[in-house]
Amino acid sequence: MIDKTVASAAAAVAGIPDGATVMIGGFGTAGQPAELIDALIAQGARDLTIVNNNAGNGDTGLAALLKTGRVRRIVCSFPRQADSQVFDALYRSGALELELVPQGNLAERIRAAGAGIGAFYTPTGYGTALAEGKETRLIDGRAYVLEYPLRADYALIKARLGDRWGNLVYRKTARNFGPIMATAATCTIAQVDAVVPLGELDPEAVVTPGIFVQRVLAVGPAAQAAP
Amino acid sequence: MIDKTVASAAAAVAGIPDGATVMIGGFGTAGQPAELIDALIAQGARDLTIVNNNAGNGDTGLAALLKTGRVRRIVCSFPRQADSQVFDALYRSGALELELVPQGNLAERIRAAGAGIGAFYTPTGYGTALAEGKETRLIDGRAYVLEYPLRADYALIKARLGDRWGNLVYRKTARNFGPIMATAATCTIAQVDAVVPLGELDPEAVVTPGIFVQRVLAVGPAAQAAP
Amino acid sequence: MKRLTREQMAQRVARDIPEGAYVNLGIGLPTLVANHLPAGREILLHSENGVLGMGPAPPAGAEDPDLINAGKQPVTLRDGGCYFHHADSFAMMRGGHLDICVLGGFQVSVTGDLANWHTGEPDAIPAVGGAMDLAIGAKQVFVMMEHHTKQGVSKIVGRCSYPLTGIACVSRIYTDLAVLDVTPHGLSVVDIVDGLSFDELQRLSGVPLINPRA
Amino acid sequence: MKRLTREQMAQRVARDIPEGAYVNLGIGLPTLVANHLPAGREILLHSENGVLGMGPAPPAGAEDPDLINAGKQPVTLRDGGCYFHHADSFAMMRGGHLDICVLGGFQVSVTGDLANWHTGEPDAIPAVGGAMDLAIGAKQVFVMMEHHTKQGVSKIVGRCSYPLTGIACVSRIYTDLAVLDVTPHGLSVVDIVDGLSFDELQRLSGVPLINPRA
Repeated sequence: MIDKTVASAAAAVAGIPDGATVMIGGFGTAGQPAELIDALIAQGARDLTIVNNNAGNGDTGLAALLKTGRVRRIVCSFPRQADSQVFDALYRSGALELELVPQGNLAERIRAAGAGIGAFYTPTGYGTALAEGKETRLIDGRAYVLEYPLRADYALIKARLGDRWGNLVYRKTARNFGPIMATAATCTIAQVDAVVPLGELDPEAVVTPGIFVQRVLAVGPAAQAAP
Repeated sequence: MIDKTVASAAAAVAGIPDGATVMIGGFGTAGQPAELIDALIAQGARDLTIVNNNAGNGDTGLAALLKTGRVRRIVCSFPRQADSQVFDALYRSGALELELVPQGNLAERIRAAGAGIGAFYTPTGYGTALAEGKETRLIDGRAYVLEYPLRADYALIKARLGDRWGNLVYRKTARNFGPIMATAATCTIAQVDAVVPLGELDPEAVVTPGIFVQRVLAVGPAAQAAP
Repeated sequence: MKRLTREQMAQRVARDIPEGAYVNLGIGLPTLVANHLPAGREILLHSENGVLGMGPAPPAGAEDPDLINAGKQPVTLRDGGCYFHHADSFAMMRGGHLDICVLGGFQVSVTGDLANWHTGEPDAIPAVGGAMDLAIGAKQVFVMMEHHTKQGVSKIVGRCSYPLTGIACVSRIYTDLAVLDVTPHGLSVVDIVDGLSFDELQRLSGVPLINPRA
Repeated sequence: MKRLTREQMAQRVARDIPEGAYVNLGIGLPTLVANHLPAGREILLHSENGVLGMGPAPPAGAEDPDLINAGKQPVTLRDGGCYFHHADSFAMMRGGHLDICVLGGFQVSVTGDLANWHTGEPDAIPAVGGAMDLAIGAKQVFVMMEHHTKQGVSKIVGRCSYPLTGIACVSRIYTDLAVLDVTPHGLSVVDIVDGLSFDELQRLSGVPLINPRA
């Protein structure tokens, strides 16, 4: 019997090695897998590359992970926020490398990795500093930049419900990067409010088919109400 | 008030000009918008380019459209079937031009058109007759073929339910090409079993957001049970 | 002459958004436009974090941390709205499906180049978000900004000195002094705030303007 | 020596599909494998027309024209299965997420090239479907075919004479005479039908084979 559920947060993040590239879901704190990030902090892996839309808020979740000093490099679209003080200090001190990517290129590069696309031409960023040094091409009179897939060893994501096959449904705008990150990582770990019996999720409404998910951790509905 | 519903099949296909590129949803007959195709036949547009996975089954639907002689060119992945006699005869006589595309490239090219991608590198077809003359590139040691987006003037698709904003949900494997064709056409026309009041479709389970749909035709549930 | 307030600017932009339009309002100043959309018009608001058919802010106490806009403020969903993931959301933006996006701006050039994501100062922490995708993706790009910097320098320029967001992407500029269309011949004045003449506006702007009534 | 029947070939392939595998069974001969998957193993069947977790054919009279497999035959959905659109389905295939696909073949070369979509005859109507996507996308590509054509010619060849489906994409070949692994050194025999020696199999095959037991 296939059973992708794991019993503890520690088991969920077991085996993530030093030097790993880890995608973390969420847009700000919506969809951020707080319990999995805490478990990764406790687990101790270092020299990490993190892919997230932002670079942490306040001093919990992703910000707390950055604060441990175990992140070498972050790939994101919007690091600077009112409460990104942890990132700001690390970046200014030169302790954290930043790859800034337009949000749509970030999403499309993650999707391309999951879909087996070798590279793609995007109009976003053409002629700007964020496309400097990149290959460009004129197609049907429009200018494009060549962008490459963004893959990860692990993805930590948050969904609303899951089942033992790893099927997932999300909640409102907390869906954001979860479904595409799940396709782009070798090992996708999802925290969910609850695990439901197989067949309970509507087959027309499953957002992430279980094929993209390797481990499922139930953290209880409390996580959803948390700020 | 936005109301994309139309009162008749004739109104649904009004304005499709001679020479148009028309995507038609469906995989075999599952998801094939039979009523819209019949309306297109009655409407009379000619010199059409049709994009579909197949090239018609039996002598109804897409096959009946081909039989009118108003299709100049078809782009598909799997024309030859046990009951593709209409296509077979037209193709053998030279009356119908065929662009044969691997099914995954067909889907990805349609998606690329809807997503604003200028071109993409795909591993599918490399080294085969279907990539002859196409640009290739080695990326990270793997060989890829450059493929371009596939756009349409119109898309005729079939869904299960729709609302006046054009939101759609589908039924089982009749979903197939509908959602991506809706994104790739300037004007997408959806036939649905029924139009439901706004807000009745679960916002977590809408498959095609209304932004991609211009006209919605209710044809009644009979269409779904039809062979 | 009285400069428009931020709310008046938002009101002016809102007037130009027609029934049935699919619209993305950028973070900051453009967000105010939502408060001024005519009640009689059905207009669908998109937010890049995966929602179409966004409604107004919820009443205090009814905020849902899982339902936010691109500025990470709590919002609501209208009947007929729906959710989707980030790649689908940006496909919607980049594929040319949005009718209008409204963006803030540091500078707009006479040819419609936009600079709005980075001051370029060496110690500034950059953040781009979805600005570059909106700039190249929406059918019409409206930029909404003060006509002048706090130092009184025109933000409408011959050539942007700040790092670009997009090239030749702006359709129309809304400032606290005027509305300007970007045309192949230059910036054409659509309207001017009460009490300001074309010649005065021209003197206050960094580039030659076209007076369509001349 | 007794050649395997088509059902026995399907049984032999089924034996190699482990618990938890995500599998696509190509149209034609490979479809038979579904009938022989061990009852004790949870194996998830994918079909490129947008379904994962496919179940067996429905009883007569319970067919649903909206629930079919890639061969356009009626199927069912297991609890835990789900539907998705064509781009998502092929992303699953092309992105390397399927563990195994089983394809039919006209020819397989000693280096794992596959020809299975077109005879190349001038009057033949071509049809490729998802074969090229499966050939390059699945982690392992199993090809299932008779060892010989009806004319008695080996379908295992030095170089395919039919148009290619994919280059160096085949992992393992299942015929009515043997199972062969494609290795960097050539085709290595995994097992041979009862009553046939390696030397006899070698004589019946178009290319040099490796006997790992030698």
